[in-house]
Amino acid sequence: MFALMNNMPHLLGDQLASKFTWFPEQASTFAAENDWLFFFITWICVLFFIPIAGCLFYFCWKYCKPKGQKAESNTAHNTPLELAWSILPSFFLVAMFVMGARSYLNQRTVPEGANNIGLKAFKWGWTMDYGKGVMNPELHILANEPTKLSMRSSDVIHSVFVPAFRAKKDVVPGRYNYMWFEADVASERVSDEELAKAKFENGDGVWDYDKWQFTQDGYRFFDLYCTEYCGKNHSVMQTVVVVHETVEDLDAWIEKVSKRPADQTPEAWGEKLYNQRGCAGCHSLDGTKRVGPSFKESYGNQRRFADGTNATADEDYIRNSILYPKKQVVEGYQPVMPSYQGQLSDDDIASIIAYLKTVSDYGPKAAPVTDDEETNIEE
Amino acid sequence: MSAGSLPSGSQVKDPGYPTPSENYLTNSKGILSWIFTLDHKRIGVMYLVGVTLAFGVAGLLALLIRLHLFQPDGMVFQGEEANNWYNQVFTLHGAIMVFLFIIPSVPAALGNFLVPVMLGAKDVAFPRLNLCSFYLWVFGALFFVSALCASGLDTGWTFYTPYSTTTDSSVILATSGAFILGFSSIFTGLNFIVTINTMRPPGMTWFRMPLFLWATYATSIIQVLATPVLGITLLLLIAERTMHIGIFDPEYNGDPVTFQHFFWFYSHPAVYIMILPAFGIISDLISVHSHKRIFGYRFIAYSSIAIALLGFLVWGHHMFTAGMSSLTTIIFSALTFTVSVPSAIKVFNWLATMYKGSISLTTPMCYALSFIFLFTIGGLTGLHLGTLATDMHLHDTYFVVAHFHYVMVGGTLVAFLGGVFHWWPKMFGKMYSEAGGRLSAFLVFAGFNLTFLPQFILGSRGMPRRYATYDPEFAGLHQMSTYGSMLLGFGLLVALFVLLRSVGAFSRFGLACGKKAPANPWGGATLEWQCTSPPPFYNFERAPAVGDPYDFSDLEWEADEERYVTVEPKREVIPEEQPKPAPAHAEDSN
Amino acid sequence: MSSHAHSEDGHSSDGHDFAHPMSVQTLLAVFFALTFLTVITVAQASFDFGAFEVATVMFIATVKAVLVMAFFMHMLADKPFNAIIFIGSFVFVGLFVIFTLGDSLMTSHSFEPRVEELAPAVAEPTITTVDGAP
Amino acid sequence: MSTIEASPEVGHDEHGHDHDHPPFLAHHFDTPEQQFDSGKLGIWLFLVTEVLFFSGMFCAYAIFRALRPEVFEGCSQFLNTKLGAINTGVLLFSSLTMAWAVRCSQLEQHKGLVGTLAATLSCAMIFLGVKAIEYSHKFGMGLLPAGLFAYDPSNPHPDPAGHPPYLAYICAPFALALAGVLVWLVVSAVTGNKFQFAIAKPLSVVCVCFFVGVGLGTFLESGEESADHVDVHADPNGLATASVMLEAEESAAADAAPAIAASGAMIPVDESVLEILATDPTNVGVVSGLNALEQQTAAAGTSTVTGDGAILGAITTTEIDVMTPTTAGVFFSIYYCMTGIHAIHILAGIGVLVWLLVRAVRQDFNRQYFGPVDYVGLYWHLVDLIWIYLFPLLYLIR
Repeated sequence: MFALMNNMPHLLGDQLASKFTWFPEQASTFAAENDWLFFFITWICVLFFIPIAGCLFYFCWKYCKPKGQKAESNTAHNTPLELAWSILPSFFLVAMFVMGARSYLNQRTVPEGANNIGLKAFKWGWTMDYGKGVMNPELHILANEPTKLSMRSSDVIHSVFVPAFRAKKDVVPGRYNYMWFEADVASERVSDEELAKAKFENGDGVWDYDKWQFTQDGYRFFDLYCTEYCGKNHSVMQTVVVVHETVEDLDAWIEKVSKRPADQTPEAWGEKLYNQRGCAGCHSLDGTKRVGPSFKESYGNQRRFADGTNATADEDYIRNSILYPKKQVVEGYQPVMPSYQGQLSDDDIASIIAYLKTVSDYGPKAAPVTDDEETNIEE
Repeated sequence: MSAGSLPSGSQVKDPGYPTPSENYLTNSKGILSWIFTLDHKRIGVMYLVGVTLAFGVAGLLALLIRLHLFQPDGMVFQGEEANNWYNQVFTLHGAIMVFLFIIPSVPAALGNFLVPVMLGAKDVAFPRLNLCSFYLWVFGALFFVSALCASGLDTGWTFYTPYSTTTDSSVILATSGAFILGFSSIFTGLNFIVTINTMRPPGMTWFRMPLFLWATYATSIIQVLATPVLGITLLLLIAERTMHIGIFDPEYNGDPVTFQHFFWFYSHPAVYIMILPAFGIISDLISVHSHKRIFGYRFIAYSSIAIALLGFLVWGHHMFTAGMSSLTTIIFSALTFTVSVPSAIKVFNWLATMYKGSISLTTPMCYALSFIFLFTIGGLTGLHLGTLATDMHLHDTYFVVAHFHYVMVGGTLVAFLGGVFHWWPKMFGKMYSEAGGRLSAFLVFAGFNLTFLPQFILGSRGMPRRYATYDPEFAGLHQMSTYGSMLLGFGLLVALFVLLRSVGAFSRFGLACGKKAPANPWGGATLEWQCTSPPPFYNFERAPAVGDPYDFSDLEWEADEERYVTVEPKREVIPEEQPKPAPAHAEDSN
Repeated sequence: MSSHAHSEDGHSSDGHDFAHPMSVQTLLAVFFALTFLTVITVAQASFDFGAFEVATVMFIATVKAVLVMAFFMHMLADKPFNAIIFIGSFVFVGLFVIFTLGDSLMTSHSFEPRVEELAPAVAEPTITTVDGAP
Repeated sequence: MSTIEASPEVGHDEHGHDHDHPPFLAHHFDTPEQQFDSGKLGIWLFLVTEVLFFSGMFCAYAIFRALRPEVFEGCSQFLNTKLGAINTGVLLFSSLTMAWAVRCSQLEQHKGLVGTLAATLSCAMIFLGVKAIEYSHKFGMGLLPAGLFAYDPSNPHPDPAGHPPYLAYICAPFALALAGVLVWLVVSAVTGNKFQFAIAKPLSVVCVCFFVGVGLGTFLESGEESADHVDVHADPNGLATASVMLEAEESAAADAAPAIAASGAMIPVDESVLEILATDPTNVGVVSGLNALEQQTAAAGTSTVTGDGAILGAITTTEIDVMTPTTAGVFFSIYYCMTGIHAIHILAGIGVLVWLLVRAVRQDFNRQYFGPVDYVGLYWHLVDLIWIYLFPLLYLIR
């Protein structure tokens, strides 16, 4: 502890010597305007503060008298003067309010055609949803295009804060909050050698963003913090924002993270898809009736449909239900399920089926179906 | 008594009344005479002891927080549960400081002692209620202690749902404590409003009241109007936790933002409960120690009331990023700016009071000057937070932490200390060491700035608040802040030492206690300086001469006795046969 | 301390000093008015006033409240200051309710729909047949 | 203020000479009028805090009613208007007797004061008795706050043996109080303590009144019961049908109502629900469904679109079930919070009224000192005032 305290002068020197800035890097279209407004207010404050502090010290020095001496003047009031200093500052206040409110409205008005990314906050992490079922904790966006985050929380209140973008919004359970920003600085990529070296040194463990200052794909990043207190790991509920220069680059990254990693079993991947892709919203695992039939009675069960026909829920049936959900509707349910055609790859569907086999109470609780077997099943 | 030093022909009024054989501290003895006392002065002293203890506990927690943040990975708490420990410590620091220290500090401790004396009344209107509210405070404090002993509290002092409805810590004990403390606060406020309305003696018109009383009156209005809403909010929160009533918990169709509205409807006005009495103290301190009439008495008085009322319109600025509708957000931002005007008025008036005064740089004055400096910074940085666009960046960062510490610590705490140093001779009849007092004022000022100025920079650079660990880039500023907090803590210890020494707490170590205080050591013109120090049980041996509270023209310094005496008193001649004993009523009904 | 006796003389000649007893007739009249209004408010609930329903009910309740305050609580005979602070408190209640309610209504579109509310109704066989008929 | 005065609390004896300070006047006040005015201002301020205290619940009520009017309409039918109306009448009458008590104290009519205070107390007890019936009945049906809500529309009146005897629990403390007072009455009569007897006599009537209230409530509630049983049985499924709805509309009272509410109110749900569902980022399925729909509309043949459109059309009207914990539960949460805290205020009022009764028997009050009666009166009227608003807001929603 004391050894560290000895570091103090050095650290102080560091602080002063190195690039001292009031703000983090400006990386969004809001940043410049926000910082300008901040300094505008600050200068007005200085304008007021210097005379106030100056008077304070000057009066102390000038009018400091020995005890018992009477005051030079005993003016009780001066209404014009008092009115003046009550009313004049108001003009500055109005200016601040107007500029702040205009800029705020801009921050609340999402431009047409903004790229929509879903964000889900939970204790203590983030899931970004890039559509088509691609989920990743990192936020990857496109430079010079507006991005809208549709945010929800699954437990307590969190708050998304990207200092470099000067943007913040709480994520409140029970409602959808949104925010938008347009990044205008693309993240650099580190050289392949540097990345390879870092990957080697980092090993298999959790990627150490703070240490490397780039992501495991080799991108520099901006910090994204949770700023609403949310419990034990609030202070490590952070993720990174990577800004891609081109849409191709972004798509390549999305493509890369969308596939089942080679080291994951289909069941595990299927479970992840069940939770991430919205199956869980309508299909329970414990037999409860929700919007759709429970998965507890899916695979291997006899199904009766609204049109009176029957069928056994086998691989083929499940696959069809995912791709063409309105063809065969189980009796007693509304045909509300959307098609996942083009949303799930064959591998994804196979993984879901493999997962369903593990949760269904009927039929073989069986050995995992191999990929080959699955791909043979054609519509 | 000391006619020789005065111009011939001037009539000398007996400066100190014949010293009564007993004062309020000595007129009855034994612990029971304190426990069951109905004397507002003793209750005030008990509050003073209580809030000081609470402050000590919360202050130690603050030092623990600062020490922990000395290193990016956390220095004090280690291991798996480190973050939980940190969360509990900052929550308790906030909750104890707010509910047990700041809210009762000036109004309940100093206010109880001073309001009736300044007013020229014998006691507050409801002495039993007054004692009751002190014991409610104790009871509430016990609840906090029991929460601490049970499983702590980790919700932050704001108890935001749904965190507070789902966490395992003792939220119910703590909220019950806050609920009880709320009632303590309500009863104190109610008592003061009634006292000021109906107990003013003849001659004490509204505009002859010292500004401290105006500030206390404004504070009491807020206490009575806002605190019940905290009561119901906490009650509903307890019900939410026990029965899941579904008003605040999204799990059951409730809305957490509604909770924030409920909570801040109280807690924003509560900010003014904390700062308004401080304004009152500073108004009196600046005027007395500049020996000059307060400049713009009415503007200051009205601005206190204006702040109290406007304070009810701005609670939404705590929720700019929470998901309020844009319209509500903009309205609240606009209203927020209106509150800054009356605060600014006061600062200008204080400066104008010092202008061409006869300033004595006594300890209370040093604190008052330090208050103006620090509060101005705190107030001005509020503009950054009230402005919507900049708040989007600064909200819930260390900028906010620094801002409200400048207002709460640099403002209220410094004013409280100034007030304690100012009225200490009156309360305990002893003078303290001026040098020690001034040293403490300087240390507190320096330590405070070193602690919290870096936090403005931390916040604007994006350091979120309530983080147990942080990115290494913020380390340097955090360390400066930690050093500052040590200095601040040391300064406060010096202040405590100086005060305790004056009443002989260290006499067994050979440290002499202070000199006996005269009735009027500073040259104040308000009524409390007309009674002896300490005041007799009944405050005034005879009816005080009610005059202009800021007219210092008939006070003369008596160097050999180190006191001020009144010459040619402009004593209000009260006819023996008055038509009505309490003319205050006539004014009330207007 | 002779002021006390003095002040008594200065007051009304009924000898009750600051007491202003209500006449029994007034009390009874107010009570019957209140009872009558209660009957009306119960009776109106069986008619459908549509959007005015809440307004009607609140209007009747407010009339009753005013009666209680003015007579039972002696507000008419009391010091105006007491009446002002009491009625003033409703201004603050108004502020509180209007801002909070207004904000809730303006943001209610962003509330998450509750799946389990929809679910049982959708799954209910009888209802499905009614709805699914077309 | 022109003379030196000494302590009020310590040593009253020193003040034998002070003719102007009657025993009821606290020593820090100069005149009885100042004391009265202080107390009065104090109690008005206290009422202000009460108003703001209740405002939180009225605010919660306003928010949920504005957001979910159909839930409030549906659930309000479970509240028995007759019981509510009776209780309103009882409280209004107690307000009358309380105002009368103030008059008695001002006119020094000591007997009248005791009588009116006892009447006020009796009304308070009747009110609580009726409330006990209302509460226990709803507890039994599982109509509880959201977290405990257990109402089952197909079995609205579960077997009483299946749940604790709520009514007995609520009545137990009152029965104990009654027994205690009766014992006291007998003892004071036997020992000949007239003062105690004079207190115990009205108090025993007061305690009995709680059970009068319980009886009254049971009588009115049982009438209610048979009515809704008839309606439920008229429908073989135990669910509401259109005919029951019609009946309900025709019948003035809320008799048939529980059955209606059970089936839920019809509200249209249009595509926006789907859109909202679609904004749920985890619900990618729906998002994709909508996207696919849009793409199809843009690119492909119209036939598919009409097909999907028809499906969407089929669910444009669906039913929101109001009888779930998160809907009806919230209504009952608010109902219990509001009426419960109001009932706690009644209990507190009973406490202070008993204290007044004792002092009234002791003949403490006179034309110079009737403040306590007046203050308690003000408090009591406020409690009445709040009920005046609660009754229509909770019981009379259509």
